[in-house]
Amino acid sequence: APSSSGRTFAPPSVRRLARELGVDLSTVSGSGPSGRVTEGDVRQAAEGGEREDESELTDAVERVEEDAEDAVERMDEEVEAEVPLGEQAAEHAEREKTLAAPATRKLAAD
Amino acid sequence: MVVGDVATGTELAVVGAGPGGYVAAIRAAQLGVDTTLIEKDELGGTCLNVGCIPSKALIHATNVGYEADTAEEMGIHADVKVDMEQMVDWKDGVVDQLTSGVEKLCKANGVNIVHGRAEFAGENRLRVAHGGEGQGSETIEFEQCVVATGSRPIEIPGFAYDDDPVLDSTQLLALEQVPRSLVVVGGGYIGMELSTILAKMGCDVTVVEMMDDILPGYEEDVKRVVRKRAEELGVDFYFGQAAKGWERADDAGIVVTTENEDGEESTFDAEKAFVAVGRQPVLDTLNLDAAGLEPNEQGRLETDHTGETNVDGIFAIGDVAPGPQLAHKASKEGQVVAEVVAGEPAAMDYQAVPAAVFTDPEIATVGLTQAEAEEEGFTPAVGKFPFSASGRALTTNDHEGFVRIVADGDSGFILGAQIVGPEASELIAELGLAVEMGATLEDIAATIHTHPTLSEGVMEAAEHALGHAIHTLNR
Amino acid sequence: MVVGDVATGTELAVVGAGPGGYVAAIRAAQLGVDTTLIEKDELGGTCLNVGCIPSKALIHATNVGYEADTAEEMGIHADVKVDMEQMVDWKDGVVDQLTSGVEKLCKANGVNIVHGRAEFAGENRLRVAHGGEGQGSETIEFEQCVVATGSRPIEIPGFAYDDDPVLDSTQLLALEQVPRSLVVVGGGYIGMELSTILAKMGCDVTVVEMMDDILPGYEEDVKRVVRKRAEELGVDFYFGQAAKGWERADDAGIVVTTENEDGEESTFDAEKAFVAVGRQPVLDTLNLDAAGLEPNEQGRLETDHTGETNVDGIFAIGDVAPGPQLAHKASKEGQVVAEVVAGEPAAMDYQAVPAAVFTDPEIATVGLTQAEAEEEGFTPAVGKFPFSASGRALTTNDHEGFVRIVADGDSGFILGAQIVGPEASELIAELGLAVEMGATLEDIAATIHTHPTLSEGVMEAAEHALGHAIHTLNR
Ligand SMILES: Cc1cc2nc3c(=O)[nH]c(=O)nc-3n(C[C@H](O)[C@H](O)[C@H](O)COP(=O)(O)OP(=O)(O)OC[C@H]3O[C@@H](n4cnc5c(N)ncnc54)[C@H](O)[C@@H]3O)c2cc1C
Ligand SMILES: Cc1cc2nc3c(=O)[nH]c(=O)nc-3n(C[C@H](O)[C@H](O)[C@H](O)COP(=O)(O)OP(=O)(O)OC[C@H]3O[C@@H](n4cnc5c(N)ncnc54)[C@H](O)[C@@H]3O)c2cc1C
Repeated sequence: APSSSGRTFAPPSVRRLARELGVDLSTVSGSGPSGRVTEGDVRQAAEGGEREDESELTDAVERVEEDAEDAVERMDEEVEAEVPLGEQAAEHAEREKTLAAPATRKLAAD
Repeated sequence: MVVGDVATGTELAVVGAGPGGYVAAIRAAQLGVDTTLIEKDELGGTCLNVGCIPSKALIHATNVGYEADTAEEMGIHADVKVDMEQMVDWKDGVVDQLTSGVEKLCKANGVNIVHGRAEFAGENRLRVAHGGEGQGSETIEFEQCVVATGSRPIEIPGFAYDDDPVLDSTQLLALEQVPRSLVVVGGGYIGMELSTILAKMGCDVTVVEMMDDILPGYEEDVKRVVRKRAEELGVDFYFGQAAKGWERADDAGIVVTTENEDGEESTFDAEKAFVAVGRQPVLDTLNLDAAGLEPNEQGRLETDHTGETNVDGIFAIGDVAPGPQLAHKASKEGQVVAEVVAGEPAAMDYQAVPAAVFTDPEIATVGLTQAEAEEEGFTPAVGKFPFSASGRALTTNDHEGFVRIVADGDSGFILGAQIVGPEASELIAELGLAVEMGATLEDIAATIHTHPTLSEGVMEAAEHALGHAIHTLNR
Repeated sequence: MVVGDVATGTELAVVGAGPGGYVAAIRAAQLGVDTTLIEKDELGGTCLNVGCIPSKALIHATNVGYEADTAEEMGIHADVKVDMEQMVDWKDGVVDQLTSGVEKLCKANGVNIVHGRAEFAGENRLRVAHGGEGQGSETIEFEQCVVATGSRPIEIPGFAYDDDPVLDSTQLLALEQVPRSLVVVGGGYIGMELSTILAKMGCDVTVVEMMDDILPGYEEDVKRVVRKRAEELGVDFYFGQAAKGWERADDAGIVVTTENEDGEESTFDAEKAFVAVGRQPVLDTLNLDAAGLEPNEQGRLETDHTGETNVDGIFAIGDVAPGPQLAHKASKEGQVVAEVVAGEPAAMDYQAVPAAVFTDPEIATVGLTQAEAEEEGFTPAVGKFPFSASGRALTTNDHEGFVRIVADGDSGFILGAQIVGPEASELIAELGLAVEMGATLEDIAATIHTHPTLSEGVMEAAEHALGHAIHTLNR
């Protein structure tokens, strides 16, 4: 949502995604620190529903879970892959969970 | 290509190959758009040929000599001579390298380059007069067009640039000898950048400015640092003085006359005069009417958030479009319009355009000042870090200036920053990213910054705004 | 304060006032913790007194002279003389200014400073022997304690630092005369930084290194740029050579003997030898047993994510704790433990510790390399931008090196970056923020970067990784 001054705070990649999905950023309520709009917020808005006040972290975890599912599917297809994809996805998950800005991590710790 | 009555066709015609136009052309070609780039002079435009690049080359070279010459305190004893002709030759080499690089990049990306002067011959048609004798002309039919014809120095009455002792920035950057003395008309950023290096080369510089300070638009405490350093270098400032005219003096020099608000005249002797009072968009030679285009009151082409003018399929970017006249703003707009032309969901949605002034020390800013933040309805939290408290700045014996960060007091979002001091132009990059990302004070404060660097000052300014700076007092 | 049998009490005792300890003390005091900082030498530790700051001061001063001396091409003709004694005096002045600044900051924040050498006298007790004759000692009882006693140069057999011609970094940084010739034992970052400036001052430098390259841990293409420049400066490298010993030669010089893998000996003549083979934690003088502490195999104190050792209430930070031996890592840990001590939910949760090497050109890195990213299971997208394509680098006549960005190929998240080139140490700041923020390649590419700056190279590297760089070819 826009701040008192009418500004919306969201990273450039998220702003572009909003345009791509036809989402009006000023109507999206941000779940990041201080209300920063995240990729997940925009995707949620695109799917219709106003997003609940979830943390960006939950978001990342959701994405990671999706990734992991994808990976498992892919693994089913490519059984002979050298590096077990499940393992890869799990590592991804670990990393993505922590790929949150310092202020987000602080929120999570509080 | 077909000549004669039948026109050449192109999906996208880009007029002007400055940092706006050539970037637009390359990006469009990358996206598969059949693109023609038309340039009447050298590729690279003002910026590469007579602007950003040559000025920064001379500034750097001068600084290398000047710093060594003034480093006794550090145990460096240097006897420095400047060979301006050689410096300008070197600078020309740098320019050549970059402009030929632009040509290679255009070709490698499949941009069709046409050399010549373009003007509109209809809503979908340009006529291009080729340079050189007997080169003739051609007509180019386009589906979409980007106007990127840039700007030229404003000439003021009484100071014609084709008079020998009166110089515009292009002529100044090509001087082969340091003038004994110079009157600089205009204390904007171009005037200040070039005054500073001429003073360092031993020229006796006097700046006359109509306003009551240098660098309009910058905050007082930022300007003060630069003005003070310039004064130490021997630059004299006269404010509230409008330049009226000049005449030759007995000693092969000139006398410049100025007038203050009350109509009182003053005179200034010098070898030459350098006029730097701003730049105007180049649109008058484009036959805009034919395309249905009309400049606004500022002489620019109004555009919407995609860069499109009021005529469908015609875009304007860079110095001919509204906004700050800066190369990186032109390039960004070039990228956006190229993507729009290619059908991508692009838009001019950046939060802020950073700007740098390459004076001594440098100034760099991005986003909002404290006052602007208040106007926009924020209750700003402001943090400051003086370079005099920076270990890195002390090790370079250059520790004037500061980093200031302006954030929203409620949310902590970074809204803007002002830096005056060493490497300001590079340090602003982190804050530009912060503004775009919606980073908070805490994000910057919590990010480890390498020691010893000037960039630690950015972290300290954020900590200061949060009330827990380590290397300054929190008050 | 009470003397004698009764011990002084403090909530927090910090042992060692380097960039780890003094920062921890200031931050703790800011948070209302009653804090005592104990230092046996000068405030500021290794970093301010004999490390980061003095080395960077000499590097900068030398560069000012060297750059002017080699700028004929740019039209700068300088005849440069270096007065090393004066340079070292100036450097000492910088150090004094910073260490007295640290004292002021400690006092202003309410830190209680005790001068003396501390050792543990129990789990909650330190004994402090005051410096100077007849100064006696005191006992300090603490609730919590931070061990921040830093590190000292490793001595190798056959090279005792108290022998005159054998120098450690502290002694080298205090030399009042440039040696004619120098054998440098060790091609790590301290060896390389100081070899580079000595070569620039005209010293004949030979580096002997046991490994097969300089700068262990850095990637080959990064190292190559620095090694090549050093060789151009006249530095000779001998790899696979372990230093065995030295003896005096006839001409008041010395002969250093080395041995390769096969046991073959080589000899190197020089005026002095500089040994820079690493630094070891200072824990042996602390009577750790008394507190129940024990160093690990690397001689460091293991800590958890809050910086706490295996003894409740005793923390370790900086060079005595695991991790890279860097000042900013020490300071960050200092801040975190101070917040933990004050009851805040702090933790060492940073993604990456940036690092810089102040060679010519500089190196700076943050986060993962491509190989590390692959090891962690990512499919990295890598973008590179050579400074030879940077307008700003060309205007400074210094355009070797590159920016490389490593991102996750799927999500675009920036994982790390390696920069070798001009101002690398400052440019890495933006990428450090990017890594911490979870910024993507697109976020950096979409952020307007000021023209002309080196930081545009960061944007271009991101664009390159995305396949749409403007100023390099996308392949
Ligand atoms: C001395 C100086 C220093 C500067 N320093 C900086 C700096 O440090 N940083 C910064 O960001 N900006 C700087 N600028 C400003 C910067 O140069 C401009 O903002 C930038 O060049 C604008 O880019 P552009 O593409 O809009 O136009 P331009 O660069 O002006 O390019 C326009 C091009 O269009 C061509 N053209 C015009 N009409 C026609 C036509 N009818 N047919 C064909 N071609 C045509 C011109 O020949 C020119 O090549 C400086 C300017 C000057 C003068
Ligand atoms: C030549 C050189 C250049 C360097 N350059 C850089 C650089 O550019 N960037 C960078 O990040 N790092 C650099 N370093 C490394 C950096 O100096 C260290 O990583 C940093 O100082 C570690 O900080 P610290 O607080 O852990 O310990 P230290 O800075 O070593 O401080 C420890 C302090 O504890 C005191 N102490 C020790 N024992 C006791 C005791 N028993 N009682 C009381 N006091 C005690 C010591 O006197 C000392 O003051 C450099 C080091 C050297 C030698």
